[in-house]
Amino acid sequence: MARELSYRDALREALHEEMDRDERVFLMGEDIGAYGGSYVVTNGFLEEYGRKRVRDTPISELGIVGAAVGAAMGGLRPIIELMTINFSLLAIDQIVNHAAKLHYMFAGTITAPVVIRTASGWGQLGPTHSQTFEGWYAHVPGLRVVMPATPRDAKGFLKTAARGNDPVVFIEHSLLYRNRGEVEEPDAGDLLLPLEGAEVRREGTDVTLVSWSRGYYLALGAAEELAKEGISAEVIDMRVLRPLDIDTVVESVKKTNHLVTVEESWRTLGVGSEIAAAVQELAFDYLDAPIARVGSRETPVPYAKNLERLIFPDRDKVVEAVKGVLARNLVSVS
Amino acid sequence: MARELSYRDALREALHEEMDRDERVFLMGEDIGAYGGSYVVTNGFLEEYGRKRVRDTPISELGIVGAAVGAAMGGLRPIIELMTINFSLLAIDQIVNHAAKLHYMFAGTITAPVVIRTASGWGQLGPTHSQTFEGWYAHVPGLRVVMPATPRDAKGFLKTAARGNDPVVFIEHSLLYRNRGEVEEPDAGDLLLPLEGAEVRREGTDVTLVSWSRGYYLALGAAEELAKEGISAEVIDMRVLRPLDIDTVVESVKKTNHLVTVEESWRTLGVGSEIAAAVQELAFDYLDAPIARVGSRETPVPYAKNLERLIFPDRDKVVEAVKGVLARNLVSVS
Amino acid sequence: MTSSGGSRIKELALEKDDLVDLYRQMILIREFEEHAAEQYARGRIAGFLHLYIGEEATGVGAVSAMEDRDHLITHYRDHGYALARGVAPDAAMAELFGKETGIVHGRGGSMHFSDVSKNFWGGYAIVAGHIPLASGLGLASQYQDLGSVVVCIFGDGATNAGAFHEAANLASVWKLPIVFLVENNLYGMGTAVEYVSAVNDMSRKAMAYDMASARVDGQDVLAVREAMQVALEHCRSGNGPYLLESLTYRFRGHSMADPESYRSKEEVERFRKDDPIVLFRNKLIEDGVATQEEFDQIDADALKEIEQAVQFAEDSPVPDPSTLDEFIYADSGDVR
Amino acid sequence: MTSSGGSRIKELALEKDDLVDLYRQMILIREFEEHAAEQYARGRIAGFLHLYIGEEATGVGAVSAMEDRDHLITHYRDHGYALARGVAPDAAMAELFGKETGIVHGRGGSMHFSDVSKNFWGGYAIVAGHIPLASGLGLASQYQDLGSVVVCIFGDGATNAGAFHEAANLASVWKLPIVFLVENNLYGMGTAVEYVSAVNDMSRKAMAYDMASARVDGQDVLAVREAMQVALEHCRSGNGPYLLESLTYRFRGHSMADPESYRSKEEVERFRKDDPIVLFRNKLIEDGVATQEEFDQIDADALKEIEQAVQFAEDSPVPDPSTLDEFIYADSGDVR
Ligand SMILES: Cc1ncc(C[n+]2csc(CCOP(=O)(O)OP(=O)(O)O)c2C)c(N)n1
Ligand SMILES: Cc1ncc(C[n+]2csc(CCOP(=O)(O)OP(=O)(O)O)c2C)c(N)n1
Ligand SMILES: [Mg+2]
Ligand SMILES: [Mg+2]
Repeated sequence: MARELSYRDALREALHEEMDRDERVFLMGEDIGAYGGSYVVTNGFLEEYGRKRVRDTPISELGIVGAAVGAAMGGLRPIIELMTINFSLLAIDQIVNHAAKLHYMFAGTITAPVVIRTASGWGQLGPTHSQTFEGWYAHVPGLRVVMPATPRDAKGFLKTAARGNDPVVFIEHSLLYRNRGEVEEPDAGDLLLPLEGAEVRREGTDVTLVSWSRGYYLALGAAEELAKEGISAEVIDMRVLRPLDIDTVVESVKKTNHLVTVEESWRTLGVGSEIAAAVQELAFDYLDAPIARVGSRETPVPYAKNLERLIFPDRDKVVEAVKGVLARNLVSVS
Repeated sequence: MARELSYRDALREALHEEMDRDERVFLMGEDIGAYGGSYVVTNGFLEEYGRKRVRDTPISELGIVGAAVGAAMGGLRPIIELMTINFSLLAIDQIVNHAAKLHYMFAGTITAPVVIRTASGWGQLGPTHSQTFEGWYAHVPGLRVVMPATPRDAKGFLKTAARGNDPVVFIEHSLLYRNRGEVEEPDAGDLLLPLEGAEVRREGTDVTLVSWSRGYYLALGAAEELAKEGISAEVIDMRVLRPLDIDTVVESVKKTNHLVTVEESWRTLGVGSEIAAAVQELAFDYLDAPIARVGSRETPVPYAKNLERLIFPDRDKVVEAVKGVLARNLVSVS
Repeated sequence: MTSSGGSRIKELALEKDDLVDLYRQMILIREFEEHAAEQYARGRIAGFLHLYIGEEATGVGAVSAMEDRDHLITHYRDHGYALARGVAPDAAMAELFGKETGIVHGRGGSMHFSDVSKNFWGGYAIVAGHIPLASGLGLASQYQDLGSVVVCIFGDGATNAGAFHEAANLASVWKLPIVFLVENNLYGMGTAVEYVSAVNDMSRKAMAYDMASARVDGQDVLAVREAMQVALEHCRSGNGPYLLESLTYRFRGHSMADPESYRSKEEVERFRKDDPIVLFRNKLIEDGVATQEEFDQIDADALKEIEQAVQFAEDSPVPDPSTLDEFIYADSGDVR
Repeated sequence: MTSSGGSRIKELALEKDDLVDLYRQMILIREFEEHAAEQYARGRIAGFLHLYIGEEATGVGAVSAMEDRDHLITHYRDHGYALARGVAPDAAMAELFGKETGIVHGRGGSMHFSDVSKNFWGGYAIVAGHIPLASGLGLASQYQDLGSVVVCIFGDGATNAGAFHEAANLASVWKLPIVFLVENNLYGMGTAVEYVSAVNDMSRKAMAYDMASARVDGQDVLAVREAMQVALEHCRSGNGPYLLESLTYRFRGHSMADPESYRSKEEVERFRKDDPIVLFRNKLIEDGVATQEEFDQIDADALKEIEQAVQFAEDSPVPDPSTLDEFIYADSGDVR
């Protein structure tokens, strides 16, 4: 029933299925057609669906998002691509002041079902091309913000987003495109995953690790590492950052009494800050130690490889944070 | 030595002093000249300093900020005005991907000393004109983010910002311009306040209230209300949101053992989330109750007055939150 | 610039009723705006209020040329367009009062009137932000082969924003059916065009996009209507977008807070002398289309309609606080 | 388009040394880029690497016309400009290797070369993002009455971004001394100009801003130099900004990851036949300015210089991790 697909192919499959299903679905973005997509997600789509439905655009992020929102208002189902989340800043007025507001300010009479695909990621790309801004988008009412870690979520979220009626900021990760994972066969029926809900992907009893997107794998790696030392970590993939499913985290913390958040964005006001703030509020009496947050160092990201490695979280830093949290516990117990 | 000045006049005085002091300081922005400034801060400046130094610009937020950064690179000292923080979204690529990055990515050889004045605020202005995004800016390394509550801070921060070498996001508040407060006489010497450091503005023993900008007055009002009931609240004005002076908050919490944050932005990923996350980390053992966060309701802001009132925090909501925090304490004590 | 003149009335093949209706719409808008200003002063309306007084001929002329299937989208100075497109003064005024009976239930206020049932996609408050939306609406029309044209209104000031340029380029590259109607009222808020735009002639900005364009006297309702018909026909025939610049003037301040320090009283008076409503009435009387008495009656009816709208707004209930979390998402789902 | 021809060499009043130096710069850039590509393949360089191969005549011609006091700012395809402006190949190559000896100490990498001591304000990676910066630099020059001109380089693709339009309008309104040099290499990444720009002629985009403009054959180093002199003179004389479009072509992919599915091998071959470096060398030999042997020597020297640069880069230390928090703020202050 299920087979292994790469994250990229899972996205491609979702796009194919939705485009085949509904003529109103179309793609728009820079270099998605003739070039094949900067991360090769839409390669071959231009040849298959033609210029009408696979639209190479000028370098006009603001214009592209605005046109997508307008097209959505007019009855179409745009799925657009902003090459990287760094460039989404140019379009953020359209995302926040338009897409996120329309339904509200026109009292429900207008909808803007636009799916904005974009990619977070890094790898010696320099200060302006290595950022991730999911925390910004997760701040904004009216948006749905998803950040899938697995091929299955990537496919299932994208298909749901394409059929929903709300604007969705769909954040991929350039370092995940080749990751493989199980995804149901298409003939098993439409894989439509609701755009909400965190998932406990690994059960554990001593500490809860919470992350999303690529950070989830760091957390998972740390959990495996910790297991060798007899520490049992529960790992939660947040999956969706707005609405944020804090209940799943709270439930877990009630069991493990320890929490570490892991993310690739800057710690200050990263999504981890919201999770920590909410969990201390909702599970105060269950916490045996302060919630620790692992994030990237508070600096722009340098090009030099040796420096860049030190900026982002990795498995070891997560392991260290967990040990810090648990050690404190031991100390206060002793 | 000190006299009462309005927040607006304090800003005007700072601009005057800095423009008189340094020919390289100039103003740029939409309607700051002939119109007098949308919040009347720069009224009369065009007549006094002329078109060269008081530059009315096209409606080009991105272009204005970029030009200011470029002018700063070229040796000038631009102080620009973006009418409201809502419009800053159009310029955010220049603020985050350029102003905040230059010094770093060119290894310290280039500086971008630009002061970006803008205003937060609300008052039946509708969904797109009532937002505040200080949390976004406070997320970004390389920026200095100030949000003065008092006329004295407004003046002192602006003067320092005008002489500093870093980009400063200077967030005023449209509902504070008429607020009056003590400010030293100009002949007492230049009022140059460092762009860092929170301030305990009211001492108390039972609970710490943390806020900034207009929220500070809500916190203060709540503290006075609480005093009537015998609850002693310490009130901290954060003043600067990046770098964030968490130590002052931690010190206070070590004394009061209770914390409530107050802000006008959406709670989720508002600055309060960072403060709560950091304080639970740094003062875990001192907290007798979960940190409560008061923020605006998680919806776009409606025009209708009766609805709008319900969206934003007010004194009563802060009082209620404090009581909730303290009540919990009583419960767990009993 | 298209010249105006009563002699063209016949060429336009407009019946008396149509002509009189154009007048009726203009005076209705004028009364609406005057009353809105009054209610603002009385504290019943708050926030931003951008009046269309002085510019009625542009809005009424433009909308009168549109078909029902055509789409209308505009900036925040949107009352005139809403009324011209058929929004009831009651619902419009109630919106200004922040009432549940308002056209968008008190959510949007003055800057966000809309009525999708009339293909009126609303007013928008971020200058130039709606222009890319117009390109998208145009794309939707073209994609679905609907034959409808999008009319997008914005000011001289908006033409300096990047959003306009990105949207115009997209529209031209894809030959989208969109009329970009620029209301050049000489100022963007308090800033005169010549200080902030490299060219005073807005239609010249179309050249960078190989876009057809024209200028029209925006104070002449028939000239606007005619120019708009040409523009719509151009777009409907698949020739791509069209930029129409309407030369107009606002008689009031930019919004209610405007000190008007940037222009002289004399300048305003000069323009007020050529009030587009008075001009049109005089012309219709001169040409024998209708009599002074008929117009007096129309004026009186408009006044009454607007007074009733004010009463309606005043009597209407405010939105129910229990609806505070409505309209955030279109689909159900937990909201944090 | 300005026509090119060896006969103009004399009119340009260039000495043999100057002419040969133009050649030397072009071949130096070519060797630098070829070696960078090689080192990228060997894994010594990573991330984005945008080569200037095929476009050398534009950069070298343009920079050769600039005075020392003039300012240079460009997009990410910046190696050629850095070298033409006098950045040492050692420091440039070391930057690609992410070494402490790199021109910006390994912080910026390929896309962010800069050298303020040479008024080279750097390469920028957000398409069109640096164009408003150029307007600001131009303002600084005008404000301080420095007589310097800003030269701002970007591609055809960037002309579709709002940032370009806002910056161009500002520059024109304020008559700032800026040459906007558009390298029209027919593609923005993998998208051909005609699919995404309403006009193919980039210089036409200047008209919306009442800006002087011209087109030049970007593969002819002398033509570029001459056109640039005209542009600089225009700006320096206080006539406001100038848009110069240089028609060029990149021989390699957009960056190292480019599948080049959007253009044919034949097309690339056709352009490669008119290699600007070969053309110029042949012309100089034909005109008797220098001999084949002299050029062979220059080529050999360039090769050696670049090989040494590679060695230098390889031998250099990586940045000290203890400097990780440097350069975040210019002023001291707590950093969280
Ligand atoms: C992006 C943005 N910047 C600034 C403003 C503030 N503002 C509102 S209307 C306006 C002037 C617009 O002028 P114009 O486009 O000529 O339209 P007009 O009001 O004259 O009809 C300005 C600057 C805004 N709403 N949005
Ligand atoms: C705002 C933004 N959007 C997209 C990109 C990705 N990107 C990098 S270069 C490029 C093409 C630029 O084309 P052009 O301006 O013609 O310059 P060329 O590379 O051809 O010299 C694109 C789309 C980017 N860096 N910045
Ligand atoms: Mg105007
Ligand atoms: Mg190009």
